[in-house]
Amino acid sequence: MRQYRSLIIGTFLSLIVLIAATFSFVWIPYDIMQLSIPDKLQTPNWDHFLGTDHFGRDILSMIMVGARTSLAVALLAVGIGMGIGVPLGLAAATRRGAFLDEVIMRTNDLIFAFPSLVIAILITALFGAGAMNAIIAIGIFNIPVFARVSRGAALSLWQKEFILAARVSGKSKLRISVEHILPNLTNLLIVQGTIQFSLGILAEAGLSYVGLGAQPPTPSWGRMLADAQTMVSFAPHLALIPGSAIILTVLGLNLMGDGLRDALDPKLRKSRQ
Amino acid sequence: MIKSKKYIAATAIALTAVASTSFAASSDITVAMQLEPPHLDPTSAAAGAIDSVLYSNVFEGLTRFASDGAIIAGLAKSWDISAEGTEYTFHLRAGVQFHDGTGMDAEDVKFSLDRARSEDSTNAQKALFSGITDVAVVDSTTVKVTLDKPNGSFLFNMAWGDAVIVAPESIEGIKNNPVGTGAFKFQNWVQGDRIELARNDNYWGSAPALESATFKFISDPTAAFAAVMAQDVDVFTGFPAPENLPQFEADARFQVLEGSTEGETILSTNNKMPPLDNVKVRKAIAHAIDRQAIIDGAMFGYGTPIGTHFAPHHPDYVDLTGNSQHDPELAKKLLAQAGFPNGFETTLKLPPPSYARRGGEIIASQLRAVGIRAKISNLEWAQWLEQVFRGKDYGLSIVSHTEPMDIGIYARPEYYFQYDNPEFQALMTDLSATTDTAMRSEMLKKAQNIISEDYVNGYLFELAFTTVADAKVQGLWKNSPTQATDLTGVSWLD
Amino acid sequence: MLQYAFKRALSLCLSLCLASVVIFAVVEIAPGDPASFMLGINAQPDTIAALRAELGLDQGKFVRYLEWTGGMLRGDFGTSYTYRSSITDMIAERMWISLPLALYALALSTLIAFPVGLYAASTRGAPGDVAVMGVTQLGIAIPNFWFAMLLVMIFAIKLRWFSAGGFAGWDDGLFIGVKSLTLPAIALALPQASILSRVMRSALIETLSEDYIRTARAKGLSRQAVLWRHALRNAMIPVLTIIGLQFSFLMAGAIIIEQVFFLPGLGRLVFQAITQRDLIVVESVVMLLVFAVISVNFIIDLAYAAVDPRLRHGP
Amino acid sequence: MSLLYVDQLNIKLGPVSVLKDVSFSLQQGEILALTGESGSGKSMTALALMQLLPDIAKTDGRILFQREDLTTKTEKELCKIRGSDISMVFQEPMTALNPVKTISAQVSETLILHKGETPRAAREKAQSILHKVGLPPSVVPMGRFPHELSGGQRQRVVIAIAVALTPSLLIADEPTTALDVTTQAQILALLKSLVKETNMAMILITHDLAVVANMADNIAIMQHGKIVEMAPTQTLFSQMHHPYTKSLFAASGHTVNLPYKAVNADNLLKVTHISRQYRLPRKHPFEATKYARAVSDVSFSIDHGERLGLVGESGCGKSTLTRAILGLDPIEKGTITLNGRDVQNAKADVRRDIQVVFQDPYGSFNPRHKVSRLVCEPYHLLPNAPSGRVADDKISRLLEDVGLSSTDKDKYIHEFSGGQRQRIAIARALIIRPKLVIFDEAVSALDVTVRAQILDLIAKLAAEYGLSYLFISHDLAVVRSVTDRCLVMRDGQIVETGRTKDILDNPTHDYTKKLINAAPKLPALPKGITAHAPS
Repeated sequence: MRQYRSLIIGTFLSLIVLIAATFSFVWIPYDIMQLSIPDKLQTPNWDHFLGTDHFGRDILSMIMVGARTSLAVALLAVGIGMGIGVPLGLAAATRRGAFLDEVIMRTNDLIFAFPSLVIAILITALFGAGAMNAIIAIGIFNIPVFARVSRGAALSLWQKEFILAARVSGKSKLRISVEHILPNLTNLLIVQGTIQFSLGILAEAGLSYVGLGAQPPTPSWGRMLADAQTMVSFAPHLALIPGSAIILTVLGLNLMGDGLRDALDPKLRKSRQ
Repeated sequence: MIKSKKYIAATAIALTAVASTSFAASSDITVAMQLEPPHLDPTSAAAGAIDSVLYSNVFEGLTRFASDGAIIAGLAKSWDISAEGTEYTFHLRAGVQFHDGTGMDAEDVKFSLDRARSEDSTNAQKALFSGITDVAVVDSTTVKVTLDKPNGSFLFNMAWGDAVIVAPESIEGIKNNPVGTGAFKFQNWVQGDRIELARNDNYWGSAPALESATFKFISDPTAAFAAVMAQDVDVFTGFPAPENLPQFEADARFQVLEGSTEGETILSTNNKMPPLDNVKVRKAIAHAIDRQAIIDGAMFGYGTPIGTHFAPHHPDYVDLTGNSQHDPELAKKLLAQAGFPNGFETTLKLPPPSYARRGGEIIASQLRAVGIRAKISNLEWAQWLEQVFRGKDYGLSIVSHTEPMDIGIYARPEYYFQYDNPEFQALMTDLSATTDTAMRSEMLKKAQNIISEDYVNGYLFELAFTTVADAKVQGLWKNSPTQATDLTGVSWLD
Repeated sequence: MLQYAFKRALSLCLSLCLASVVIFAVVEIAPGDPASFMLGINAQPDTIAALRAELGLDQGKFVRYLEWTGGMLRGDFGTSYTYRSSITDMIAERMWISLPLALYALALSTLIAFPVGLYAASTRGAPGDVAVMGVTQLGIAIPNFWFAMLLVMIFAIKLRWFSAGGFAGWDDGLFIGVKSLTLPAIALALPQASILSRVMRSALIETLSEDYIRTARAKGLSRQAVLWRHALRNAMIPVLTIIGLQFSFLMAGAIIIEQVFFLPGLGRLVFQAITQRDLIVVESVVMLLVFAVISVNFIIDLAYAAVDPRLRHGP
Repeated sequence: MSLLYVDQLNIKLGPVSVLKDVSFSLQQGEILALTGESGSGKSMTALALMQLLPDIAKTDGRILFQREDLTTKTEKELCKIRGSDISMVFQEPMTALNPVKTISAQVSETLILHKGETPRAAREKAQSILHKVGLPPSVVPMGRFPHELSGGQRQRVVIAIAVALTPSLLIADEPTTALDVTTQAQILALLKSLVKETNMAMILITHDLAVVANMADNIAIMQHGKIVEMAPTQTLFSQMHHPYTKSLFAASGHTVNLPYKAVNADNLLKVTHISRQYRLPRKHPFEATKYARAVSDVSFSIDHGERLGLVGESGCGKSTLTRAILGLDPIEKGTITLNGRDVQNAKADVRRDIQVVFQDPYGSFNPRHKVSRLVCEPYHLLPNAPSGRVADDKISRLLEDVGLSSTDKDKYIHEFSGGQRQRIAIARALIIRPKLVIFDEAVSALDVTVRAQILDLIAKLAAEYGLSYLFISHDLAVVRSVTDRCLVMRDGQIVETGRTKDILDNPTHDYTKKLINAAPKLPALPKGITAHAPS
């Protein structure tokens, strides 16, 4: 039980966020599209469990819907990274040291060399702020991560004898990649995916904070923080609540990722016995 | 031991923090503002930040704005206007020197005006000079300016920051080393941080009380709040976060000045884009909007409601807010009459200032209540200029028109709200040819009525100009007839 | 060693060339015109055209690319569109903030992470380790800009120990300069320190399971001595990698922190330039940052070789 | 009083009992061999003596070293004993040395640590110790890093570290398992001479009974954490009692029942003048590229029904050759034909006639697939591969043929032991009835008893299926037992070829002779130990 402590706490936290996000489709305490200026800046009370913001919107409702935004942006960004990065990594691994490998890996290095946050800001600032561009900007920087991770793991798998056996069975490299390499990468990809997912949430918060994430009226935790910024001195709950939401989500995902890595990695599992 | 060392270090830090602020008093001042000038040439950029630092401090024009908005003598101590109103003869002050020691004379005036109106001029307000047909040097202190037709606002135009007098000797380096005739000399610019000015001991006018001044640029509202609270700065002009003002008001260390500006904040409407080309639709929008909620929500109560495009503090202002009372039911009815019982969809493109961003959210919510779905997109200024202002690719926008007396823009059908009303255009033509004050007043009132009743734009509020200052600073401009931070009359109270 | 360095240097140059093309391409296809931005809403079309000509924006893209890269080779980044001053000077001035800030934060992060990582690794599984690792998990999860907000609230506004932001400059002495960078450096360093301690810990733990650690223990070295004399240096490779990544992150990623503390650093410069469509500044600063990242990686690669003799001859 | 007395030692790792009532004693100058199969608790005993057990281990019993109980010593006291009074040599010389420190530093460290020598004095002593273990500075400069040394040289460094302070007890845990036979012989000789010279006691842990026979004074046989039998070497060999000891010895000397089969010269596989080289990294960028030859002008053939052996030490080019024959890697010169058709870039119809069994039973299978899918992977090569019931039946029958149950086909690979996995690997190789099977060190990773079973299986299948195969191994005894003819390979070339029996009994080439002499031999088996594998 003790060894799964991270996994349990992490999954629990992540589930809370996921449930809050999903539940927000069905019901939220107050309509967040309806501004109510006279009710603004209430501290947490019985009507509004987490208080209201500067437009009189219910913060609990905002947090719930904001979770949706955060999760969606981060998830899609991870999707882009995996969807493009993994095939590239697998392809590079099949041609180790060859031209294709060089091109893919050098491009990776190049993307890594760009200051990610600056480029994300550049992309969203140049092509318009919004959730979609934020997803693309974050997603682009996920590509080399997944490419590198999957190439590294695939390379060591290609040395395994079961891959040789498959080659002796006349299977093409593509087929081996799909049939043998990919399934053996799932653990790794799940773990890396979780990590990138939490980084994505932080990145989305950062972009939204500088106003380049999801656009109003769609609530987003980062923008809630930005909106709250000037009011912290007299309404600290405006910043504390979305900040805590971000921290708990990222913490939950990280713990879950660590827990998954420990639980899925047979090497670590063995050493624990 | 370790603990006590830590304590000493902390105390040392605290002490220096206190020391550095208490030194600041007496003869120098640190003024903070949100935007940093891109460069220091007021005659070739639109950035108001340039004027905020340099206007009347470093650069002066023939005429100038007083703190109440009146036009008073500047480098020209007096002027004569010919009977037809097309010839202006300016009598310059004698013995005025630029900061580099060269004299300011009629040649400099001619150079400045000709440069601004020339073919390759990069003056952002070139229209101010468009009526000038000739600038002639009569003698070293006399300049004669000829206009193609009478222009009632010519003296007003010459007071703008874009019309300040510069010298050909120093024009080359003006963008980084501005040389003017004002009471302060430019000292140093640490880009991204501050500009330092020092008193000009050869100033022609009365010497300012301050020996030196530092302008600091703090774009982030939180940082602005922190800087003022920590007394890192003495004055913050145009404080960006109205929500923090009550805290300063409650604090005896500070004074808050709420002044008026020339900034009419409007819901800019694309008058050519269906269904916004329908006056009923525009009227419906006007009634859907609750101005007070916007002022409370976006500006935390700072701002004066307006019902037309005119500054409320102006003597000719007419209160037309009654034309667009908050009445969602009426708005819905009007929409139905216009053929949109279920509302319609449009865009709401917002530039960066918080009045626009916050106001936009509130307006979108208010419009949604009557069925109009306004899709918000937040733009940077560059994008806003590209898409909205030049591209006219927008339905609605929110922007504050800070140029003084700019009702004339409604006479320009190519202007971004694309309002094309020949009656109004004729009125404006007449106005510029009229110099009689009473008649001008009548005409201005009529103009205000026309645009209000045509619901050209949604008229929201006049931007308040809020300055937070150390309680001991006196002589600051309360109002802001133009973007300027005139320090000539500022001093510390002992 | 020499061959290794040469190879890395070659790929460094290639990467820089490619990077310059990518940066130029991305920035140039961006909508928005610097001239219109500068002249504002009352400007007339001919005025804008005149300014475009003055800025050299009317030339072909290819010519401008060549001018830009050629200038950079001579150490001249060109002239800013909006500020109309030498970009080289602007960068140099801001470098005096960004570089010390990055180094300061990196030093803090390393100084915190090394002992913490060592402690956690040496007490693996014990309550101390669990507690320290829990705190680092939290450290990673905290958005640094939010942490910065808290720091300002507490140390600048409430306690007034530090100024809320801005940079006093180095002219008034080292202490004043360092002081004004302290809060930003802490805000930047703590999450980085959390990451680094975790990497440090896991690298050490992994190294501690190696065979040669057993050999060393069999020699009679105590656990602590093994950790210091044998594990530490071998664990440096992943730690160096992270330090390298962190340095580049701190140079450029400080952008939001510089915003919060209104430090006139490189990050703020590029952010401002993006919003003002001062494209050439954007291009130059991004290029410089890429150069910094690639060079740091180059140095890190050489450091690997210094740490690990196996890499000195390898491919 | 003996130097070491282990008394009723019990060790538990969590719930698992790894050592049960282990007792033995050791005198000065004595060599005790601890032997047994993997998991028998040999290494755990060694670690217990060093008191370097994992933290979760619970120890019960006494370990009296020079009359003091090591289990009650503090960590600090133990640190003083380790390396100075008791030393240890580990199995894997490739990883037992710190890669970032010079060998001189690693040997000196012991001296500095225990004797408080100055670094300089320690360095000088280290040099003489390295010289003593056969690494004179003229051959191996002291400033070398471990990666610049060969496996044998590294093991000498490890030994140098261990004997630097002439300990009373040296524990050598499989010191030669990772080394080639010729190197093994040298290292064993070195250890023996060191024992003799310094009169220290040594515990030699090994799975290889042949090594034990030539080295040890006493032998302890371990199984499942217990010492099942212990006796002086000669006594044990002449009169072993415990059935496990017997089965172990039987398996070690096991020969399979595979009568020699003469074949007509009807080539199945023909390898003609093939060469393959690898590019070496350049020392500086403008140097001409240098190549290392992995395989150089090799020719041989395998006839239908022939069982060919290939013997050679690591790095001789065996694996390059295998990969070339399997068509996995290109060759630069020469041709490889199967039934007259080229295997390079071959289509499925050629490839289906060659299958392979690899060395590592753990890496040979995709852990995510079930046995049924693993076994029928080569069906990919057939145009009309059987499917559904037909395939199921075939798999079941084949699994039974290789000694598994047909119900095993729905299991995942982790549910099997190493030996069972090798059986599955053989089933996979045979499912499409290839004409040639390559056994690439197929039994090298297995314990002796399991190895004996697999060799029997290969012999049985060879008879039943009429297999032709290429059997690659570094173990001469194994090659002798399952092949008709064999090749000896060295540095990419074939140095000797002929009938297996002839070559092994009357080698002509010097290298072959050296190889045969270096291989440790089991003494003649006592009566009652049959040469058949235990079931």
